[in-house]
Formats: sequence, C-alpha cells, structure tokens
Amino acid sequence: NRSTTAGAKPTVALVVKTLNNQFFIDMEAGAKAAADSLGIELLVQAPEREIDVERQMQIVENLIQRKVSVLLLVPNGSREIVPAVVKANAARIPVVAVDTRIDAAALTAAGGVVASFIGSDNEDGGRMAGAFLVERLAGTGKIAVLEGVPGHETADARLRGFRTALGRAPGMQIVASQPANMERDQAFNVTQNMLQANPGITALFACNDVMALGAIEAIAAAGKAKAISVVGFDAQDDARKAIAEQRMSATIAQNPREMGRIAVITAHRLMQGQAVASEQPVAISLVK
Amino acid sequence: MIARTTLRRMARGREAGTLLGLVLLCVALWIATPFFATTENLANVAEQSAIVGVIAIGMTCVILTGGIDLSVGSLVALSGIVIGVSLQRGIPLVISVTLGLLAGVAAGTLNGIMITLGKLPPFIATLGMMSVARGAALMLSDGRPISDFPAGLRMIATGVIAGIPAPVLLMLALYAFTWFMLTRTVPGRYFYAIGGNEEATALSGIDVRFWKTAVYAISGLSAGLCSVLLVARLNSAQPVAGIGYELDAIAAVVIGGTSLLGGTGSVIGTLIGALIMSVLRNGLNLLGVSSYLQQVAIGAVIIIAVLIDMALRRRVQRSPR
Amino acid sequence: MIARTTLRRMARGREAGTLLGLVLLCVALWIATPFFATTENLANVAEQSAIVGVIAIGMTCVILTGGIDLSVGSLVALSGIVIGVSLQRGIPLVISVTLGLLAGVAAGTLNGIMITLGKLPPFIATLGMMSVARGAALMLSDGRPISDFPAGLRMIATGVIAGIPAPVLLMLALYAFTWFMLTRTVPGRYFYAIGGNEEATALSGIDVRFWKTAVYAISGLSAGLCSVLLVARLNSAQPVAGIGYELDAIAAVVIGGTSLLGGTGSVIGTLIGALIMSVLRNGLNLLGVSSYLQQVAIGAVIIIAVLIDMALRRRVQRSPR
Amino acid sequence: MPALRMRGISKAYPGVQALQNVDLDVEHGEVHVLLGENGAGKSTLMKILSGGVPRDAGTIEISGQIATLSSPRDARDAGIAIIHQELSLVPGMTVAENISLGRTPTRFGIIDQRRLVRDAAGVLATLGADIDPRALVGSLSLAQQQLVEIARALSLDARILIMDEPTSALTGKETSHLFETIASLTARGTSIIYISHRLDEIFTIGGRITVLRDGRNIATQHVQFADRRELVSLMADRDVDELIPASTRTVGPPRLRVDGLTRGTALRDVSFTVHAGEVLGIAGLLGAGRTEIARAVFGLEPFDAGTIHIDGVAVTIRSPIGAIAAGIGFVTEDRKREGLVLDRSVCENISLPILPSLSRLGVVRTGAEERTAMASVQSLRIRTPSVHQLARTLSGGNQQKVVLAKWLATGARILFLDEPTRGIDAGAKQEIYQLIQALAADGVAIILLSSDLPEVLGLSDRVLVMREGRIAASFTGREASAERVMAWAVGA
Ligand SMILES: Nc1ncnc2c1ncn2[C@@H]1O[C@H](COP(=O)(O)OP(=O)(O)OP(=O)(O)O)[C@@H](O)[C@H]1O
Ligand SMILES: Nc1ncnc2c1ncn2[C@@H]1O[C@H](COP(=O)(O)OP(=O)(O)OP(=O)(O)O)[C@@H](O)[C@H]1O
Ligand SMILES: [Mg+2]
Ligand SMILES: [Mg+2]
Repeated sequence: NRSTTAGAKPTVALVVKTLNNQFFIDMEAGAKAAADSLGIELLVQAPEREIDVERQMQIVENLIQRKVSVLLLVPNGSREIVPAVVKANAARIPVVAVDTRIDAAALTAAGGVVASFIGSDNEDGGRMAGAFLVERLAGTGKIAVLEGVPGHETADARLRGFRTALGRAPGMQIVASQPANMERDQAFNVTQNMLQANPGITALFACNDVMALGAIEAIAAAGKAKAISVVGFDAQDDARKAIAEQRMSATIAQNPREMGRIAVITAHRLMQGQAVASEQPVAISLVK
Repeated sequence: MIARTTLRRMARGREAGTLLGLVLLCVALWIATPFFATTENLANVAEQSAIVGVIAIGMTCVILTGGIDLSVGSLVALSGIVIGVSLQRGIPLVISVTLGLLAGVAAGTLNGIMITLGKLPPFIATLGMMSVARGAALMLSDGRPISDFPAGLRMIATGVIAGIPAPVLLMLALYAFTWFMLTRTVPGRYFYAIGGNEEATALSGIDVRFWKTAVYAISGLSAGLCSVLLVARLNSAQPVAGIGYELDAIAAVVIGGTSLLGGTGSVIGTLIGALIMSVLRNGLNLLGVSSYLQQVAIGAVIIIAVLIDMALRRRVQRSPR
Repeated sequence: MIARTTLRRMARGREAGTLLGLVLLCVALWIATPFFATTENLANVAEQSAIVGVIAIGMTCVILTGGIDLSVGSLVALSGIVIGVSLQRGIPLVISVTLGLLAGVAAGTLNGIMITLGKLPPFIATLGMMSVARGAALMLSDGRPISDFPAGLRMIATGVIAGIPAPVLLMLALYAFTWFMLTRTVPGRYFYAIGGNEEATALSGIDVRFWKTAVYAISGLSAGLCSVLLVARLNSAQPVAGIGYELDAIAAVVIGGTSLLGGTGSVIGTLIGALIMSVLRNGLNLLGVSSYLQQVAIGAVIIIAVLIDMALRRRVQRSPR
Repeated sequence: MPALRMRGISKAYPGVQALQNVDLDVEHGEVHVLLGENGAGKSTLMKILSGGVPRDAGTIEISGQIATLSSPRDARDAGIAIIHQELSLVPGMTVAENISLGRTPTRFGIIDQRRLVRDAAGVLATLGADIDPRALVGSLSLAQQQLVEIARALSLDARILIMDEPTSALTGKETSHLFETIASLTARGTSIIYISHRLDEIFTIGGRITVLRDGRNIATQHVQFADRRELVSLMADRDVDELIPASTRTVGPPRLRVDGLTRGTALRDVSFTVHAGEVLGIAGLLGAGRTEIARAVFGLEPFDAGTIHIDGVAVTIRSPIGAIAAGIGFVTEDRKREGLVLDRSVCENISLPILPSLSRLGVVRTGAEERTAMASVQSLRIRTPSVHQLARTLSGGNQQKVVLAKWLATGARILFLDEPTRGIDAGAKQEIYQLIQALAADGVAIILLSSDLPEVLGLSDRVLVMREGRIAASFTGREASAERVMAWAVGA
C-alpha cells in the first residue's frame, strides 16, 4: 500500500504552470508554509514554459509513479490535462484543481473527477480592471492593450472580461491591442511603438503585471507618465510598489498565497478522509 | 547479417558511448529511487520519449545531410491544427489526418526548395518557417485550442498492444524503418554522401537538390506524425504546441552521436539520445528535484553524455583498425 | 584608408544585399505609415535594436570561427541577476556591474573550454549551458525579479548624448571597435582563419584552442553588456530575461551575410541585420498588424532579406571585379 | 570521325579569362596529352567537358553528335568520365561506396552489399592497389585516396576518360600499374585525355600533345616529333633549363638529429641527421611513413619513443607552435586540407604564421603584410590577379606555391617539404628547385619527402629509402640511382 512505499511522511504534489512567474512562486510559498505547519512533505514541480501542457502532463504521469497521496494541479490546459487527471484517478490519487479550472465537460466525458476547485475567475478580474478604467476615465478614453502569449488561455480570459466591461461604455475605444508575450522587455518595445502610432492614448491595460511594469518604464521614457493610467494583473510586489509610488494606477489581486494555503489544507483533509467543498472561491480584489 | 553489421558499428563505438551514458543514468536512478525501475514507470518513460523521439527521426536525416530544421516545433502545431480544423468541418478522420501530414510535408518541401533553389542557409530558411508556420497555426485556429477528437484517434495514444503502449510501438517501427532506409537503401546512402561531401556527390551525377528537398519533406512528415501522437495524447490540437521541440530533437540527435557537420551518425543513436532525455526528466520528477535545479541537471547531463560519447569514440579511433 | 576598404567590401556585395533589404523595408514602412519616419520613432528603433544588437556582436565572432552560442539568452539573465543580487548585498554599483560582466565571461570561457578541451560540438556545449545558466539564474533569484536600481545605472538606458540615446551610442561604439578588431588586428585574422580552415590554421602554429576559447568568452562578455542595457532599461533584473535572444542574434548575424560555416562575414552586416529585425517589429506594431499575422510577417521578411542578399552576392561574384 | 571535337570553348572567371576559343580533337583509342603551366586552363577545359562547369561559348561533339553536357550526369550518359585533379571523395563513406557513388547496385531497392564490394575490389585489383573496399576513405593516406579516385573513374568504363594529374601523389609502382591499365583501355578503343606535369610520363604513354597557354591553344603535335625542351618552352613561352642546377654547397654542422623515432607501426626506430645547408631526400612507396616522420617531428602526432636534437640541444616538441618556435617549417602534401584557408586571400594565407611580426600592438601593418605577400608572389611567380584574390580561385599549382610561400616567409631553418612539387608545372618546378638550392646554400636544413624520384636524386645530398616505417637504406647523392632506390623501397 502507498504509505509504506512513500516513506514516513505523506507526500503531496503541487504542479503549477511554471515557476518562472511570481504568481506561482507566491502560491508555492503559501503552500509550503501550510505544509510545514501540517507536517506534510510537499513536492512542487512545473514545466519550464507556461504553455507547455504536454510537459506538465509528463510531470503528472511521473508523480503518479512517485505514488504521491494527493495531486494539487494548476493545469496549463484545462481540457488537455484531462487524460492525466484520469490517470491519477485510476491510481486512486485525489486531484485538486487550483487557480485554473479543469474543463468539466471534458472531464466527465473522460470519466475523471476533481475533488475540489480552489481559485478565482480571471474573466471576473478582467471585468474588474475594465470597470475601474471606465470609472476613472469617466467613460471616455483611448485604450491600449498588451495581450499575453498568443493563444494563452489565462491572458485571453482576462482580455475577454476587460473587453466586456468596456463594451458597456461606448466612449471607451481600444485603439491598439498588441501581444508582448507576458515579457517585460517586449512590453517596453511594444508600448513605445504603440505610443508612436497613437499619441492620444489615455489608458493601458496589460494582461499581467510583468508587462504592465515594462509599459510604465516605456511611458515614463516618453514623458507621458501623467497622461496615461496603467492597469495590470496579479498584484506582484513590484506592481504594488509602483502603485504606491503612483507610477501605476491599479492591478488585480488574486492572492495566490491564499490559494496555495487552502490547497494544502484541502489535501490534508482528503488524506484524513474528511469531506471537502467542491468549490472553494478565493477572493479577488482591485489594488489601487 | 543486418544485426551483425549493427553490432559491428556499435563496437566501432558510434553508439556505444551514448548507450553507456543511458545505462549509467538508469543504474544511478535505479539506486536513487524505488519508483524508477518499475515496469509501469519504464513503460511511462518510453511513452514520454515518443513525442520528441518521432521528430528526432526526421531531424536525424536532415542533420546527416549537413542541414538543420528549426521549424519542426511549429510544424507540429500547424499539422495538429489542420487535423483539428478538418475534423470540425466534418471531414472523415482518416482524410483529416492525411491532410495534417500533408501540411507537414508541404511546409517541409517548401523549406527544402528555399534551401536548394533559393540557396538559403538551412538555419535561416527553417527559422523563418518556424515563425511563419506558428503564425499560420494561430490564424487557422484563432489562437484557441481545438478539442474533443474521435475515439479512433485517441486510441493511437491510449492503445496498448502486447503490453506495450501504442505510441512506443509506432516510434520503434518508424526507427526500424528509418534505420533500414539509411543503411540499406540508395536514398539513405545519398543522405550520408551529401552530408560528407556535397560537391563530390553532385559531381558523381546525383541530383543533390532533389534529395536535399526530400530530406526536409521527410522532416516535415515526421513533425506531422509527432503531432498526430500529441493530438491523440492531449485530445486537443493547440496552436502553441511544440514550442522548443526543435532543440530537444536536435539534442537527442547530437547526444546520439550524429555530427552537426553531416555525413556521420545513425538513427539508432538518436533513439538512445531521446531515451536519455526522457529518462532524465522522469528521474528528476521522481526524485522531486526543484524545477530550477532540474534545468541545471538537464543541461549538465546533456553535456556529460556527449563528453562520454566523444571520449569513447576517440579511444576507439586510436586503436588500430 | 579604413573607410576605403569598407566601401570596397560593401561594393563587393558582402553587405550590399543586406543594406538594400533594410532600405527597401524602411521605404515600404515610410509609405505605409506616417508614424515611422519621425526622428523620435527612428530613435526608438535604434534603441530597441541595441539589446539584440549587442549580443549579436559576440555571436558574430563565434560564428566566424565556425561555432555557435545558444547560451547567450540565459547568460543575459544570469549576469543581470548577479548584478541585482550584488547590489542587494550592498556592493557598490561599479563592482556589481563588473561582477555581472565577469559572470558572463566566466560562463563563456567555460563554453570555450568544453568545446576546445572537451571536444564538444559548440551546439551541444552551449545548449547545455543555456539550460544550466537559466537554472542558476532562477536559483540565485528564487525565480523573482530584482528591482529598483540606482539612478547611475538607469542613466545607461535613459541618458541622451548629443541627441542620440546612450544605448545606441554604446552599441555603435562596440560595433566600431569589433569591426576594427576583426579586420585590422591579429586576433580578428585568427578568427577568420580558424573558421576557414581550422587544421591549416593550427598547422601554421596558431594556438587554435586558446583563440576559440577566447571567442566564447567574448560572446559571454557581450551577453553581459547586453544584460546591463536590459537591466538599466527595465529597471529590473529578471531570471526569465533573454529567452529566445540567441535565435534573434543568430538571425541578425546570418541576415547580415555571415556564413554559419564560418570564415566569411562581417560585423557591419550584423548591425544591418539587427536593424532589419527591429525596424520590422516596430513597423508591424505601428501598422497595428494582428499578432498572428506579425509572426508570419517576421518569418517571411527574414527569409526574403537573406534571399535578396544571396541573389545580389551571386550576381556580384559573377561580374568581374 | 573523332571521338571528341571541342570548338571555340571559352570560359571567364572573375578577373580571369580561363579559356579563350580553345579547340581540341581526340581520336578513338588515343591518349591525348594536355600540357600547360599552372593556370593555363587545362582543368577548366576538362571540367567543362565533364559537365562540372558551364562554358561561356563553344560547341562539343562526341563521335559526331552535338552534346550539351550541362551536368555531370549528362557527361556520364555521353560516356565521359573524369579523375579530378583535386580529390572529390566522401571521407565518411567506404572505398566501395565511393567507387559506386551514383550507380549503387541494388536488388529490389536494397543495396547489394556483396556486389558493391566485389565490383570495387575488381577495379582496385586492376590498378594493383591493395586497399580494403570496406575501409573509410577518410582514413586513407592522400595517395591511397587518389587511387580510389582513379578506380571510380575506371569503373564507369567510359568512352572518353579524363585524367587530370592522376599520378601527382603516386609513386613509381602505382604509376606503372596505371599505365598498363591505360594501355589495355586504349586497345579497347577508349580515348584518354591525360594531364600531367611529369614530362617523362608523357613520352611513355602520349599519342598527340596539345599545349595550352593562358587559356589559348598554342600547338598540337604528335609526341614522336616533340622534344622535351621545346615543349617546356612552348608552355612557358620562354626557355627553361630543365636540368636540376648542380649544387655547390658546403654542408655545415648537424642541425636536426632524430634518434629512434617510433610510432606504432607507421614509424619504427627512425634515426637520421640533417646538416645545415644539406638536402636530405627521403624516398619510399605509398604509406612507407615519410609523411609520418614530418608529422611526428612537427608535433602533430605524439610518438612512442625517440629523441629530437636541434643544433645539438635536445628539444621536446608537442605542437606546431613549438615546432615553429624551434625553427621548423612543414609544407604538407595536402594543400586543400592542411595547407590553405581557401576563402581567405593569398596575402592573408602567406602572412598567417608570421602575423605577430607584421603587427604593432596587435594591429596588423597591412602595408608590410602586402609587401611581404607581393615579394613571395613575384619570387615564386604565383599566377593571381592580385594578392587579395581568394586562394580558392587559384589553379592547383598556384595554390601549392602559396603554401610554399607561407613557409618560406617564416624563415624556418629546418624545412620539411612533403611532395613540394606535386601538381606544379615544369617552369615552376625549376623555380622551386632553384629555391631549394638557394635555401640550402644559405644554411637551411631541408628534408625532401617526395615520390618524384628524379627530383629526389637530383636535389639531395643524401637519400634515405623508407619501407614500412623503417629506414631501409641510405646513400650519398653520388651512390644513389633510381634502380638501387627502388630495389630497397620495394624490399627486393
Ligand atoms: N573557381 C574559380 N574561380 C575563379 N577563377 C578560377 C576558378 N577555377 C580556376 N580559375 C582560374 O582559371 C585559370 C585556369 O585554372 P585551371 O585550374 O584550369 O588551370 P590548370 O591548367 O588546371 O592549372 P594546374 O596545372 O595548376 O592545375 C586559373 O587562372 C585559375 O586562377
Ligand atoms: N590520414 C591518415 N589516417 C590514417 N592513416 C594514415 C593517414 N595517412 C597515412 N596513414 C598511414 O600511415 C602510414 C604512413 O603513411 P604516410 O602518408 O606517412 O606514407 P608516405 O610515405 O608519406 O606515403 P604517402 O604520403 O605518399 O601516402 C601508412 O600506413 C598510411 O596508410
Ligand atoms: Mg588543373
Ligand atoms: Mg606522404
């Protein structure tokens, strides 16, 4: 049986999208803290690239071989990861989805189950950011958008939300929307170029703080810091600092630490054979 | 007879070094963790090696001719999307898959034409194609993944024949075929000849342009086959699939002892190289190594594997023929 | 005299093709959008080309010797993090920056040693280093970016001298220096000779191992310099910085007409190549081209630029001098 | 009707009119000799005939039919085969595969290994070359590779067989075998176009002779009515004294002493001494080990046993750097692989080993560099539009001269010359012989490794004969004769 092969401590695996991203590092920190207090051994693994769902699938498969007790999973692809979840179920390892949902339809179709979902909705966050700008600019403005990696779900969800929010205010028009691949230096260049093409820009929304921080450097370099309000996403430390220094207007906080903490506690309950709620929402908030 | 020559070649040290590297790695992991040497896990590793393993086949042929193909990663995405879109349009499975493979072959052929007629360096032609094909895949799919494929396709990933996962069988079959093609048939020998001395090959009346174009078409085909495996595995075709696969494939080829200058190497070495890569990743996961340390380890092992290989080959070469 | 030879070389078509490509591109954009040909925007483009432009300098030297360096992207991240960590530890700016540059040089030297003493193919040695250095950068920084650097450092990015942005001046100075080094000094000649025929060069009593190691050290240094620019520009050192820079740099070098086989090419061509890349990206942003189409366009232009270059060079070679 | 009729062939390369309105007729079963100095255009003409290089103008008829010959394949289908002057083999493949390249025998699409090897062994046998058809070409010595190249051309059994300096790296034994083969081919009606700078060969096999100079026809005549001296002056457009000038040198103190040099089976207990101002000739058959000596002393190959003294002082040389520092120079036998950086200029090739001395604070003094190069180009009569011409574009012979120039520029006091006149025309040979004499006269110790026996005998103060890595015999220049040397070389 599992407990003997897995050694003294029960092992819980947390597989995130990538550990090159502050968001998941914070999630890891929250989870580690909880794990230590509960005396759980926590394995944290992630592919090098945030969009690499195949590699994430391999990691899950390998951790199933490792016979972990519970799998906490932040899927890189909410449908693509389903076969891996099914494999975990087959190995009688409970799966908990964190931050990003696992596609319900696909999961049931494949006969898989998820013990619980912990997280908040990116589309909501996008809507929140949009609403903030509508209010701040009193319903009229020229908006620039920094998209994420083309075809990348999280960023797309945030963008969808943002667009729906602006849809309600006819005076707000998106004059430029360009990808900067979630990278700071690309965001810098793209912003610089967008400012050239659209001198009248009054606000900028970036699908994550990394890009937002690149953007404010470019805007400052163009001497338009006063004229343009920048909104990011993720509420990274740097972003919070920038907001405090009024170089940036707002960002959306998803509180990854909390997600990590709740995830590990959930794992603990599952190991104890206790029931867990199938939905554990984590508060999302606007930081300004 | 075939077996004998293979053995002789191995003894001559072309694959021996790589094989030793793989064995050492396995032994180390076998000692380090109880989870590695289970039949289940080994099957799991083999299955995971199939994806890169299949592209590495075409890459081996390309590199043997002295070329390189950076576009395979994007071509995996492109032909996957073509399959997905065709199925959405209600085209039958078999035809859709054929279309997907054709997309890979067409893009590969285009690479070949740019290189032979356009006289472009392979690195540049395929770097361009890498970007173009990625863009095309994104446009075809509006950047969204395409999901839910018929069970028939899924079988390719999930099927098990005689206890061996279908992807592994497919990979092995392709390797066996390619090995035969490279060592026992005329086109195979032409690939070696072109890589060894293109001018001399042309002077002996061989249509170098044709065969070089063919080799990139083959690479496109193997990218297409890889994407079939991937789509079946993920039950989804993604426009962002396959990013960075080209480097993994090239690493597998070179770890396998094929020279980037062309003319020398073998596809069997490539298979071993691909296995080394996935055994390593598997082991690091089983050991629960931090994902930062993993990157360091992977880089280090690539280097060490080739170092061993080189050292061994020099030793063999020195000893009198 | 120096100027004359440059002109002669250009006339001989080594850079002419690339230059023509750049001019055509600029004219097209000038017609297509009013925002392109503004002094401010042109300054931007030049500034944006500095980042990749600087790594491409070291890459040119490496490729001239017939090698390649895939690790530069990761080295940019590593030396940036070294600078950041040192500053956090309260080490004075100048020393911190020196440490950052040294980190680049050390890693580059290690590349060189693996290639010369270890006899590793450059592709593999630097592919391994690419992964190792990235992992190291992530470990040093716990994966978190390091922010808020002293104004002194920021000046490197923000400073403007005689109306020209400081990064552009730095880049131009480095190019001028390298051009001189390659064409007028002994080491430069050795780099060309090694790339042209390593064996003959060794037989002529040149310490090929030393000079090959040196060239990778140079590449590491230029990665370090690039990271200084990047850190100053973003006011942040990131462990994930520089991903994919190696391909951009190599593209710039080859678009600039340097042969990946080594032995022929020029750093001036590389500068033009780097400019083509950033003019293109800038133009696509100004035109507001869809993100997917952008990738297609970038790939296509890389290919077309080199096609023009090749065609022109052949023409020039045919006509008697 | 002749087997081949070429009319008004012209070809221009950047800066050079390689061929201008050249005619050539070859009869069935004739050995037609092409003569000309380096750069006269012989190889270019033959490359055009074999479809390797497009012609600017001119027509070609083969047994009366107009032939386009736009590709190597065309030429082969028209029954034309060529032995290239510069070896064109695939090093990574076996001898057999190289010989059958492009015509690999197959059964049901699968390569017929047995027939492949059998056929190859057959052709090699007719040449009396004992080379394992399964050996990798890259592992063969230059001479062995040349035999493979010849075998490949023979295996095509063509109607017109072009031989561009086939013997340049061969010794007497293989050469005579080749001539027997040629005789039997012509008997069967095969026409042969033969290019060589070794005039005595021409008189043994030649039918008619066509002389080219600067890409133009100069004369065509039958070999019986030709005399050596006349031919040479026709080629050179000036009188050339073919006799090797008698040397009036005083041999100085020992400069290089090698004792018991041993390396595996390639070198076995080799000992010799060269004095200042002495020319030491070393003769031997293929693979006898001559090149190996040079490579070992020059620090390219580690050796198992043996000591080296220079000017009486024991030295250990681990690399060419050490060798050059010790005043040793080495003109290698394979100019393409070991001699030249083909894509750099003549000037840069010559200055390569001495760059530091031509530079100030690491900056090359281009003026001084060009002067050095120009001086060599003149003194060695190197045919090139300018010193900035790429080495690649020079004719074979002129490339060889550039290699020589490089080593002379280093001012080495001990000079290994491995096949120094390989592929070099009579006039240039003369100049090189005089050069060797002159160098010896001002005290350079010269070790001459050559397969050209007259050259060895004519130039050397002493002659060593090598066999299977051993020094089999030693003669003073006076004692040495072709018969005796060959007798010892073959071990009879
Ligand atoms: N690829 C090339 N590019 C430019 N010039 C060339 C090229 N090949 C030959 N030439 C020039 O054409 C002329 C004829 O060269 P070719 O090789 O035919 O001379 P050759 O008679 O064979 O001399 P050798 O006896 O030394 O072989 C020479 O001046 C040479 O420099
Ligand atoms: N590049 C090489 N690789 C392996 N073996 C070689 C090589 N060159 C020569 N040999 C072998 O070394 C021995 C001596 O060859 P070497 O070239 O010194 O003979 P040589 O007297 O110079 O004759 P030649 O130079 O005309 O071939 C022979 O057995 C030969 O086969
Ligand atoms: Mg010739
Ligand atoms: Mg020799």
